[in-house]
Amino acid sequence: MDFFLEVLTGGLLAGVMYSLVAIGFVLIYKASGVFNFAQGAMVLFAALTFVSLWEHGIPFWGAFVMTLLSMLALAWGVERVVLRPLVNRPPITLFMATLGLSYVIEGLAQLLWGSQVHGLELGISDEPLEVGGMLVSQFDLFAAGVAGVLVLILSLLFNKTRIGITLRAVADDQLAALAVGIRLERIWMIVWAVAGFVGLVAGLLWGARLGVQFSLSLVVLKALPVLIIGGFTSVGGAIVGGLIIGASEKLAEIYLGPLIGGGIENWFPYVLALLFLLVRPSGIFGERAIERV
Amino acid sequence: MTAHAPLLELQHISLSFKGIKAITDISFAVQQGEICALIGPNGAGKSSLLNVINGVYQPDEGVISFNSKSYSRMKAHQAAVQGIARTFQNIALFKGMSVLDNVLTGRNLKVRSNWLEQMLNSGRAPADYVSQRIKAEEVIDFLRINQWRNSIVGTLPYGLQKRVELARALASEPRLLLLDEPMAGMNNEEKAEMSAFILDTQREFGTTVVLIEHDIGVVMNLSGHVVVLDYGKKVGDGTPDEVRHNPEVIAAYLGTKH
Amino acid sequence: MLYRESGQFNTSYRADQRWFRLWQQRWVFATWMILAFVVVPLIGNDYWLNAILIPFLVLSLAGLGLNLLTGYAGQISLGSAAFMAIGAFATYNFQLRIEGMPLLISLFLGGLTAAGAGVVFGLPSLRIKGFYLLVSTLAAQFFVTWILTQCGWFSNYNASGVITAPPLVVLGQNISSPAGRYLLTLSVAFVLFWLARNIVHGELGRRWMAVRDMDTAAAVIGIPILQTKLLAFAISSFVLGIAGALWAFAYLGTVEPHGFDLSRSFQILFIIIIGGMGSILGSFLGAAFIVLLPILLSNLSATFLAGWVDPGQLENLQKIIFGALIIFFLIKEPQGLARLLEIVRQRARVWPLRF
Amino acid sequence: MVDNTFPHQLLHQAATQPALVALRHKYLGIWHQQSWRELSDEVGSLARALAELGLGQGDTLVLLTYPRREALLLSMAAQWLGAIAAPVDPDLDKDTLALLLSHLQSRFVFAEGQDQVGQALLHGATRVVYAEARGMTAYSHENLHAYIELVQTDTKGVHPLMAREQDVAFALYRITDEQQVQVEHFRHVELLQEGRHLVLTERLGQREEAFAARVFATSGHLRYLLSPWLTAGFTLNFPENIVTRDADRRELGPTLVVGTRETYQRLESLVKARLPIAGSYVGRFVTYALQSDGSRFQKLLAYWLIKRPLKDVIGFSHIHLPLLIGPALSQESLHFFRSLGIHIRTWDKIANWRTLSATTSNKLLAETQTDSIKRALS
Repeated sequence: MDFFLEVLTGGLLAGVMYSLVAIGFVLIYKASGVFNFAQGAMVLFAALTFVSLWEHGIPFWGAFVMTLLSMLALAWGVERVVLRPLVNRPPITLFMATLGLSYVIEGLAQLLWGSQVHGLELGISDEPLEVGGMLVSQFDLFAAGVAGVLVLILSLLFNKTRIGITLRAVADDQLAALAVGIRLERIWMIVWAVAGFVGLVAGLLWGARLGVQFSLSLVVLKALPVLIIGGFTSVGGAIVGGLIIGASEKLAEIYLGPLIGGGIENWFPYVLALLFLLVRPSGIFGERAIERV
Repeated sequence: MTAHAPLLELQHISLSFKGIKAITDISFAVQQGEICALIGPNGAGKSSLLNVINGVYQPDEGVISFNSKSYSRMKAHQAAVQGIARTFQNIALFKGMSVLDNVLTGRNLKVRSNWLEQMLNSGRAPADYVSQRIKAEEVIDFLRINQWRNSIVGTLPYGLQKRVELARALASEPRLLLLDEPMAGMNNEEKAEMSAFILDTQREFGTTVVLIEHDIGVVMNLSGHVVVLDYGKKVGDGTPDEVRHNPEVIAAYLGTKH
Repeated sequence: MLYRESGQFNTSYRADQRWFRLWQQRWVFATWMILAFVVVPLIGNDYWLNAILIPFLVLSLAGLGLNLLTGYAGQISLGSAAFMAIGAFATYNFQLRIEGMPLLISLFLGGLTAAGAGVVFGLPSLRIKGFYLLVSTLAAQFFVTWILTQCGWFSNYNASGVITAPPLVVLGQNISSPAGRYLLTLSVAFVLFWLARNIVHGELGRRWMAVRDMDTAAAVIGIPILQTKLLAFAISSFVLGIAGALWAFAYLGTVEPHGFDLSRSFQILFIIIIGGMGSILGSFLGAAFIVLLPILLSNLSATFLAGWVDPGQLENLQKIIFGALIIFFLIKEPQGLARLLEIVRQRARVWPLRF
Repeated sequence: MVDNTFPHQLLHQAATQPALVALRHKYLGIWHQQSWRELSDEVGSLARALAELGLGQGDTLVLLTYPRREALLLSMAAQWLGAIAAPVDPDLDKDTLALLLSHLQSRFVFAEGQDQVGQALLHGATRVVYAEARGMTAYSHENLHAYIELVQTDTKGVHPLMAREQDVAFALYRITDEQQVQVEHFRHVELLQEGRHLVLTERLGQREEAFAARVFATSGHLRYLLSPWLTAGFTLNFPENIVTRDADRRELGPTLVVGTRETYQRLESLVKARLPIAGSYVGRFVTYALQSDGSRFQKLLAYWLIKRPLKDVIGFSHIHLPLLIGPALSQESLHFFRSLGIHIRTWDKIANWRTLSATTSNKLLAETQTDSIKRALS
């Protein structure tokens, strides 16, 4: 039983990492209805930029701010070059555009910084810590803490600031938002920049875990089932979804893996998400639209 | 009054969305071969009622009788098989297809060949195509859209799209035709043209028509039977004259300006 | 029109349904076919056949498969490569395990196996739509590569899951030469394109497009949605399965499950975005583009950028260019090269007038 | 020796070239063809049906319709019985139409559809044949007869051919500004002579494809389209309807177009409106290519890149005789068409051909016909 709890806790904490990627995704989907496949590429881009700057001797916070600025530039570019010309196109077109975008960002990141693997040492020991009789990874706890802080910051941003309120207005009704004079382009840019920031945080944590390399961009594939379970439009959903996926993935790996062979973590979350979908076609927290004809 | 059983009869239909009542206990009957108009202010539940009749929405309560068979839940596909066709308020055409292809899809229930025959272009497929095509072309001719036969529907002006949508509905040779605001957004000339098409349809093919329309003048000319809804309830039911003089109706609808 | 179409009119619906309405089009088509079937095998060198024409044909076939599902029936999929893998491994096993199994029959059965898998992974499409459906196709993608690697039986217990093509024999003829493999691929592609063309111009094709354009309206006019969608999954996967088998047998010779990973699925999606969604011809154009662009890029950089850019970077450059092109096409011409060609044709039809 | 009436000519064509296409019309998206044999059979049964309805020598059958093949066939069936066909444009305004119909006082009317049937019944018609069934269930009138019914009455014996060459074949009515009705009568012999002359002069054979959007519009159409059609025995083509005529002409690619001034002016403005904008590259190229005094190279370029394709777009690729009837075109328009390589020929009733006797022209005609048959066979 203790072992079970330990696995469960480990899974839940790992799930927080998935949530981190998913949150950036939800932000963009909420504000602009874009299913942003390039979120993974953004994580890669952020992590690679940061680590390269850091390796060039720039201090941590300097590198952090510079990376943040580059994410801002990226958001600006995406808004100008991709989103604006594609305004009012069907969502599926925008999705495919982000597929293209992910290629561009990945290519760009590696063209700029090379494609070798960089280690990233954030100075947090990965030694297990004993909490209530269970071994818990210190790093995972840290990551969970960071994610918690991030969610707190984001909800403050959304609920207390002017920008956040306009953002919510846009998410509720784009046309109405336009009618009261909200400039959609600016909102989009801000959202993409915030998503870039979330991507940077996720990139640092994931990078510290896996090393900064191309496979970071594949974390988007982990985030997808999280989104499906949590719903595309709910930050809370992304957290819960991440926890569910993380936990069940670990449990499946431990208890199911030996029975059917290892390496099931690639597809298991998808099958889980699929089962969820069959029961609730819009995820747990997603809004189910009434079809109007 | 006719002695026949009505073609369509709604009994105590209620429908709600997330607890909000859209339709409350509505009953009325539509006789074979008549044109029945549903009128009422916006949000009165007219479109929802059409959606209930052809199975897009399932009512919470009530029974629909069509052609002497009763259903408590009608599925969209089932409605189509029973001979109910319709058009939509916000044109629901297949925008990427040509006019001809749209009309041909209206005949999908009449197609006798299977996809293997179509794929190999053999067996029943060629003859089947020709017979469906002729029927589709007849509808195209009937509604005078010959010159746009091969145009992609999405590129046509609004009024024409409305006509193409009617064509697609007619192609299925329906017994009951549901028209959701067939003349919305049209000028008087187009309205007259569309009215003529609807009348011709009813006369030529004996099709029973239930339509939603806001233009009272058009309704009074076109239909022999008017049902008035307000806030999801029926407030009037009868011939245009009866309805015109019904005080409840005047209060609910005719008296208010839009 | 630079060619004259006046005086060519139809007196029957059969004639109106033909592939090509004008004799000029028929003539051009016949010329292409003679070129492809007779001239190319005679004069094509091994490099052209092996490195360009065979992958081009296989990829256009794969593009066709996905185009049927996504371009015509409107069901987006990121699992194309999984169905290719199923086709390849199934064909391999039919060849391996049934004595004297003719190659073409194995190909057909391989396609059928993929079609069956397509139906299974297509089942959720009734309840879930749009982006949510991506999950189902991604599940197929990951699950299939996993099980093919995991389960040794599929690759006849090869240590790394690699399958190797047996000698290719059709009707007693060994066709393992480049020209032979090219002709096999071309013939299979020809037949499948012909069948696909009949489907999309027939009732089923109309139903697909109806479901794609407005599924509520499609249901209201009596189109059986589930059946229509499942047929799209099945037929699309059938074509993809055969493309996968040809990829393994006629193109590479040996292949492992990871040869059919997610990036292959993306590649095929890109083929139809660039070539044109909902266009048979688009599958060809997109495949040609995807096959030729890298070759063009590496030749260009070899000439102009020699010494400036190291070969490793070239791949990244290619990635950027592909991505940018995708975005460019989506912005400028969402219906791809086929649409551009169509615009040219429309203009040419009324030339020198403007409309 | 062929008698000089429309129905006789029809029978003659049916006897000499029964299987060749006489009429082609676009309907329900495809072109339907009818051979001379089928055509004469249909006219024969129509004649018998009309006779049963009481139409006889000297009566008038009013054709209240847009041009359509049923009207053409009915007019020949009426002439078969010695009656007169009187086409009336249904686009005339209500008052004019009322005036005309009450003046005509004809019991026999062919009315295209519901609207025309209504008008006909209003003005005392007692035998109305209609083509379009739409809306007809509204009238439960025993005086109404569907065209289809007339054709389908099984042919027991043919009604004797009553037409004589001095009979009036067509009567065209018009209303003057003073609200007076004027009528012009056209006798078989006269129409056929004029048509025959056109056939001989322009060397029309039975391989011509004539395209007619408006067959009854003017006397010129009777003289230079219907009459040559029956004498030379070529194919007459009807578009699907008047709005699709340009697309249909292009599909068909006629060799013979019979048009009025308005026809050509319409075509000219249609082309001019769609030519590339004058300042653009393509526009400049078109202007350059169409300059009549260009070099040989320029002419070659102009022909292959501009003139030939442009002619195809307007359906004049195979044109052999673009004929203008009635009032003349302006020099400018003539010049425009000439610059495209379309040489419009003007025909009107002013030529000095009347000196030709009917018999010589008949003989000449027989020769050209054998010529063209030989050409067709080779």
